[in-house]
Amino acid sequence: MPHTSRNGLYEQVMAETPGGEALTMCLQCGTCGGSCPSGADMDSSPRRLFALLMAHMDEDVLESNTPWYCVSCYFCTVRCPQDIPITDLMYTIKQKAIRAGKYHEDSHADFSESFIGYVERFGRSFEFGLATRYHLTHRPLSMVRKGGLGFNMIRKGRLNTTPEKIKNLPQLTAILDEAKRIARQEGS
Amino acid sequence: MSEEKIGVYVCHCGHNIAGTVNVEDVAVWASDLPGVTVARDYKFMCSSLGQELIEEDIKKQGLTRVVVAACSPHMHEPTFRGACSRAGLNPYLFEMANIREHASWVHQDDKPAATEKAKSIISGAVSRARELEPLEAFQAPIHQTTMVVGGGIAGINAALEIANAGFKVILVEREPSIGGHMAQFDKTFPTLDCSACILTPKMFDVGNHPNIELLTYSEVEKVDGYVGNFTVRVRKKARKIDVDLCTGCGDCWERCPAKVVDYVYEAGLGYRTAVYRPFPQAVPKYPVIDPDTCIYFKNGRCKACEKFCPTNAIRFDQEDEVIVATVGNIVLATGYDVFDARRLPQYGYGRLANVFTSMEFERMTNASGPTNGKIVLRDGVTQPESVAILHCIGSRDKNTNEYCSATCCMAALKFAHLVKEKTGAEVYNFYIDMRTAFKDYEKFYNRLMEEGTHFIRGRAAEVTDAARKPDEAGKLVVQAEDTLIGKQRRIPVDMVILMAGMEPRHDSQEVAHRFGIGCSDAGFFTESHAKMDPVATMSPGIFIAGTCQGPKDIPASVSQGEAAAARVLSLIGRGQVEIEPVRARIDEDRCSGCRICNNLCPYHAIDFIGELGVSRVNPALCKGCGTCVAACPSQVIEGQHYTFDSIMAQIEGLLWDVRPSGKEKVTFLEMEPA
Amino acid sequence: MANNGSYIYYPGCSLQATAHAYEESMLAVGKHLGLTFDEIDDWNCCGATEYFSVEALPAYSLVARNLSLAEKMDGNRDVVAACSACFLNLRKTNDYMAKFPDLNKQVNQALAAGGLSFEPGKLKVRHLLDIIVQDIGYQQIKDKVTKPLSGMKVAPYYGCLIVRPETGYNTEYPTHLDELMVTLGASVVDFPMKTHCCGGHMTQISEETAYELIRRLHQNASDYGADAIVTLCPMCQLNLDAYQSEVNRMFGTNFNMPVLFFTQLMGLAFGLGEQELGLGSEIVPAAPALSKIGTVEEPKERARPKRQDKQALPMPPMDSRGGQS
Amino acid sequence: MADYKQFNPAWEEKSPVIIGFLCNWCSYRAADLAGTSRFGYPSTLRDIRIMCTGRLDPTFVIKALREGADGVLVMGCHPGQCHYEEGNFKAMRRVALLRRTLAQLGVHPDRVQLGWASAAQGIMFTEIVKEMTERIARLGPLTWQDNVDDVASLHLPPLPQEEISHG
Repeated sequence: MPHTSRNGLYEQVMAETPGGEALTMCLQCGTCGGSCPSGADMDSSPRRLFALLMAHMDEDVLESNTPWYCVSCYFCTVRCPQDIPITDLMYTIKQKAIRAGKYHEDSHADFSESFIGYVERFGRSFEFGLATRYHLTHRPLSMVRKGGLGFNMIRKGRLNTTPEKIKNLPQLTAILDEAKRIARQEGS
Repeated sequence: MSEEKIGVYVCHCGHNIAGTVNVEDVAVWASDLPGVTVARDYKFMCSSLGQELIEEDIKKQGLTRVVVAACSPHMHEPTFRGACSRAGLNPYLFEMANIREHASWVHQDDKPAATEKAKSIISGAVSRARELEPLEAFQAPIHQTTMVVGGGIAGINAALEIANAGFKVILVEREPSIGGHMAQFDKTFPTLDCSACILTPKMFDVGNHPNIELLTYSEVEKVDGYVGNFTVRVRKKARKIDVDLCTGCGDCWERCPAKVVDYVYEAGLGYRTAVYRPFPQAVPKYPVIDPDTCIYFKNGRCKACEKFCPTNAIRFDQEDEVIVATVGNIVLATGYDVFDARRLPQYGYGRLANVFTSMEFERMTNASGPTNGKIVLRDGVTQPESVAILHCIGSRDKNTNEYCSATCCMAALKFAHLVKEKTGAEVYNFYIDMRTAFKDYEKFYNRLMEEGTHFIRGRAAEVTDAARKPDEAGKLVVQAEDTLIGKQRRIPVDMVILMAGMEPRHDSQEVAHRFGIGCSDAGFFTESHAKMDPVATMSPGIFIAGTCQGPKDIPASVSQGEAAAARVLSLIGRGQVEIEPVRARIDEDRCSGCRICNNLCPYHAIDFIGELGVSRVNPALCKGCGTCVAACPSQVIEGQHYTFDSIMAQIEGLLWDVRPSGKEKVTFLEMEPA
Repeated sequence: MANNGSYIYYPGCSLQATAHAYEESMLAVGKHLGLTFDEIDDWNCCGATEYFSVEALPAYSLVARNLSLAEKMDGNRDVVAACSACFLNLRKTNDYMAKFPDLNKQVNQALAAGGLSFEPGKLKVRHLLDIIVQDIGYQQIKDKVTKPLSGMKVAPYYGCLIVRPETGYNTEYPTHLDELMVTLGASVVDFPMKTHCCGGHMTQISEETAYELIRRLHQNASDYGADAIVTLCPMCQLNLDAYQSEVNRMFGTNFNMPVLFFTQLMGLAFGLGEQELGLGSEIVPAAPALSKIGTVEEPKERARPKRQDKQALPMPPMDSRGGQS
Repeated sequence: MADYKQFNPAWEEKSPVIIGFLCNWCSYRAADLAGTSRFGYPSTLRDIRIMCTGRLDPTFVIKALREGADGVLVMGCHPGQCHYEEGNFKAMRRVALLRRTLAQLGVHPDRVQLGWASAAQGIMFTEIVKEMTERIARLGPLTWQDNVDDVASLHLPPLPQEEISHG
C-alpha cells in the first residue's frame, strides 16, 4: 500500500478497488474530466473529486453527485496517463456513499438498488417492473410522458410484463449472501 | 589459513548507515572475526581522514587485507584501492562490503535486521578478502583516432572539439547528410535564433575539417575490442553517385520524375525525388539515389539523372562498401525518434487533415520548408484563425512514454509565438504543467503571456470534428477539462498541433547491444552515473552525448557533445589506460585440451594451441565474464579476482550465523559442474 | 475455424426482452454460417452497471456464477456474449479474478456457498462481433453475400464497452465493424462518435444527461449523411431507437434515424427474411433506409484533401501503427 | 523482524536466508538503485557480486544450500542484454539443469530461482526479492542435512511430498 498516515476514505477507496492504489499517482491533468461525456452534469469533475478525496474532504466526496453521473464509458480509464482505474473507483465511491447513507438526494442509488432487488429476487433483471416502480416513486410526471414509449415497446414485444426467474434461485441466493457476509467481515 | 592481517573499517556515512545499522556494535563484532587485526568505525571513511586511517594501519600494523564496509563498490572502490596503493598494499587485496545500498537504505524500517545483514555482508567480505590475490592492472595504449556515431548537433560538436585538438575523428551518420533534427528546425527557443544560421557553419566545418573523416549514409555493423583499441566495421551504403565527379549541381534531382513524400527530413509534409539531397545546406553536398523509389531500380527504365548529369557521376551499379576502422574511443550521439502521434487516435492525427505534429509544423514554419514558411492548413492555402497546441503527446503517459520529453513546453511556446507573429491567430495551449526551467526560459513564457496566448491547464482529452453546436461546424474541436475552473471546455479551432515527444531510436536496444553499453527499459542509453558521470557509460572508452541518453534541448546536447569530447581527449592525453585485471587464466599443465571453453567465449579470446594440445586465454581480448571458468570440466580455468576459492569463502562468510554446526565442510566437489 | 464453430452462449437479459431482434438475427445468421451457440443453462443477470454501484463482491460473485456454469460445459470453447455490458462484466470478472488473488479467493468462497467454483483466466470471453470478424473472417462472409447492401449508408456505432477497457481493438477508433459493413456492400460514413456513450442507464434516471448524449450521436450520424446507425449492443440500440422521439421533443430536432443490429444487416445481405431477423420491432421504422438497398452506390466522400491539389500538403498515412500499442 | 510463521510454522522465530548471485552490470546495479531510491525489501537476501551470471558455477549454489541458505537467487541482465553478450543464456541453461538435479536430490527446485533486472529496474529488483522470499517462506526452512548424508551414500531419497507438491 502507498505511504499514507491515515486509514480514511481515500485509503479505503483505494484498498477496495482492484488496482486502486494507482490513484496516488494522479497528476490532476484533467484527462478524465475532459473525456467525460456527462461531465457537464457533475458537481465536481472526476479529477476534482479525486483531489477532494486525497485532501480527506470525505463529506464532500460522499455527497458529490459525480459518481452517480458516471455512465461507465471507460474513456477516462483508457486515456488516463497514470493508469488509474477511474471507472472502478467511481463504483467504489458509490458503494461507500450508499453504506455511509450520505449520497446526494439527486443521486441514483435507489435505481441501482431497485435493479439489484429484482436480480436478487428473480436472478434476472426486470425492466418493466424497474421502470414503472422507479418512475412512479421518483418521476411520476415523466412516467405519464413515457407511457407511450412503454406501450410501444410492449406492442413490439420488447418489454416483458412478467419477470423471468432462474431455476436454481436458492443457489444464487446462497452465493450472494455469502459474498455479502465476506464483504462485511472484511471490515469495510 | 589465517595468517592474514585484516583491517575492517565500518563507515557511518553520516546518518546514512549509522542511522539504521548499529555501526559501533558491528565494528566490535567484526574485530572477533578470524584474521581481523583491527576493526574500526568512522564517520566518513571516504574523507581524507578516513583514508589516512587505513593508510596508517597498513603501515603501522602491517595489514595484508583491507575491508571497508560502506557504500557500493561502484561508488568508492577506486577511492579505497587508491588508499591501499599509497600505503604500499596491492589494491586488489582490498574488498568492499556494501552495507549502505544493500542494507541500511533498504531496511530502514527494521534496524536489528539491517544490523544483522550488515554483519553477514562484512563477514562475507572478510572471508573473501582472505582469499584475494595481488594483481597488476593491465596497461593498454589508447589509439588516437575517435569514432563519433551520429551527426546531429551533439555528434557534430563532439567531433569538432576532438578534431580541433589535433586528433583524427571518424564521424558516422546514417542519413545522407549530417545535421540531425536541428537541421529541420526553423527557430530555436528562447532566443528565436535561426536554427540553420547557427548550425550550417558547424556542418561546413565538419565537412572541411582535415582531421574529420565523414562517413554519411553509413551504419556501424560491428564493434570489437576494448577501450583504447576498438575495431569497428561500418557499412557505407551505396550512394549510386561517384562523389569524386559529382559537383552537387542539382541537375539530377531537378529532372528526376519519381516524386515521393519525404518522411525523414520533411516529416511527411513535403516531397523529395528518388535522387535527392535532403536539404540545400546538406553536408556533404552530394545526393543519393534511393533504390526503393527510383524508377530505374523498379523497372530498369528512366535513367533521367544519368542522362542529364554534366559530369557523368551517376553509378547505378555502385555497391555498398565495408570499412573497418581502429579507434581508441567511441562517442555515441545517435539522437531520438519523434513519437508517432497515430498511437493516440483520440487526437485524430492521420484522420483529421488539420491535425499536425510538432515536426510537421517545424517544417511548415521553416522558410525553406514545403510551404516556404507560410502557416496554412492541409489544403496548402488557408491561413488558420485559431490554433490549439496540445502538450505531452506521447510524454508523461503510461500508455505511451512515462517520461517528460523536456523540450516540448518550450517548443510549444516557440510555436505559439510564430503562429501569432505570422498569422495573428488565437493560440490555445493545453498543458499539464508548464516546464520552463533553465536560463531565460521563464522569461520567454512571460513574453508569450504578454502576447495574449491562451493557456488552458488540462491535458486535451480528444480532438474531434463532430460538431455539437453550430459554431463548431467545420472546425476541429479540442475537448479538455480546464482544471483551474473545474469545467469541461470545447475550443473550436482551425488547426491543431500535437507536441509529439522524444522517443529513443527504434533500434536503440540493438545499438546498445552492439556497442556493449546499458540501455534503460525505455531505450535511452545508460550513463555511468546519473549525476557524477553523465556522458560515460559502464563500458570504458564508450561515451554518450545528446538525446540518445535522454530527452534534452540543443544547449544540453551541445554541452554533452563537448563533455564527451573532453573525456575522450583526457584519455588520449593519458596515452594509456588501466584495465582491471579481472581475466580468465588457464592452468596449461592441467588443461585436458577438450576445447569446450573455445566455443563458449563470446569474444573468441581462447585459442587452442595445437602443438601443446591446450587452450590459452588472450588477456587482451578476454573481458573477464567468467563463463569459461564456470564451464571448464577440469576446473583448470581460474577467474582472476573472482576465483573459485574466493567465492566459496564469501558464501561461507555470508552464512556465518546459519552454517550447520559441528560438521566440517561437506563440499560437493565430487559433483562435476553441469 | 477456432472453436469448430461451436460456442458457449451467454444471452443476457436484454437479448430475450428489449433486444429480442438481436438474438433472433444472431441465431439466424449463426445458423447460416454454420455456428452453434449453446446457451448456458440457468444463467443469471450479469448485474449490468447497477450491481457494481452498490456492492462489489456480490456483484463479482453474481457474474462468476455464470462463468462457473460456463466452465462446466464441455470443451475448450469460448464464451460469447452479444450484449456489450454482459461482455464487459463477464470479461472483467474473469480478468480481475485472475489478476487479483484476494478477489479470486473471496469470490470462490462465495461461489462455494452455492456448491460452485471457478478458475479464472482459462475461459475466454468474447463478443459476438469479434467471433464474426476473427473466426469467420471477412472473406467467408463476402462469399455468403447474395444481396449486397449497396446504396445504403450506415454509421457504424460501437459504443463503449466492446472496446474499453482494453479488448485488443483500438479503444478510440476501431474499424472492424466498418470493414464488416463494407464487406456486406454497404457504404460506411466516417463516424467520429463511433465509440462515444449512448447514455447507458441514464435514460432511466437522468433524462437531461442521457438525451443530450443521444442527441450528439444522432446529430453526428445525420451530419455525415447516414441512412441508419448500425449497432452491436442492446442498450445502445434501445437508447438510440426508443428514445429518439423524446430527444426530438426535448431539443426540437427532427431525427428519423433507424437503428439496427449488425446481425440484422448481415442477414439481409445473406438474403434471409426480414421476419426471422426480427426486423419490424424497431421503434423508428427501418423501411426507408432499407429501401435504398440495391440503388446505385454514391461515390464515397473524401474526407481528405485530394492529392491532385497542387498546393495541398500530403496527409500522413493511417496504416502503420495506427492502433494503440 | 517479519513474521514468517504465517507462511510456514516451521520457521518459528527464524527468517529465510537467500544467497544472491548478482551480476556486476545489471542486477547488482539494480540493487544499488533500489538502495539509492530507498525501495525497501525483505532482509533475507545476502548477495555476492560476480561479473556475469555466466560465472555461476553450479557448485556455488550447492555450496550455499549446503551451508545453511534456504534458497539461491541468481540475477543477471535481461536476456539479450548481457554485458558479455550471452552469459545470462548460459546461466539460464545451467540453472535449469541444476533445478532438475536438485529435485532429484529431494530439494524443491523453486529454491533456486533466476531473475532479471536491468540497472534501471530498482523496483523490479525488490519485487523479485519479495517474491522469492515469499516462495521460500512457504516452502519452509531447508533441512537437507539428513538428505545430504543420503547423497553421500549415493542413495537418492524419495522426493519429500510437502515440497514437491507445490511445484
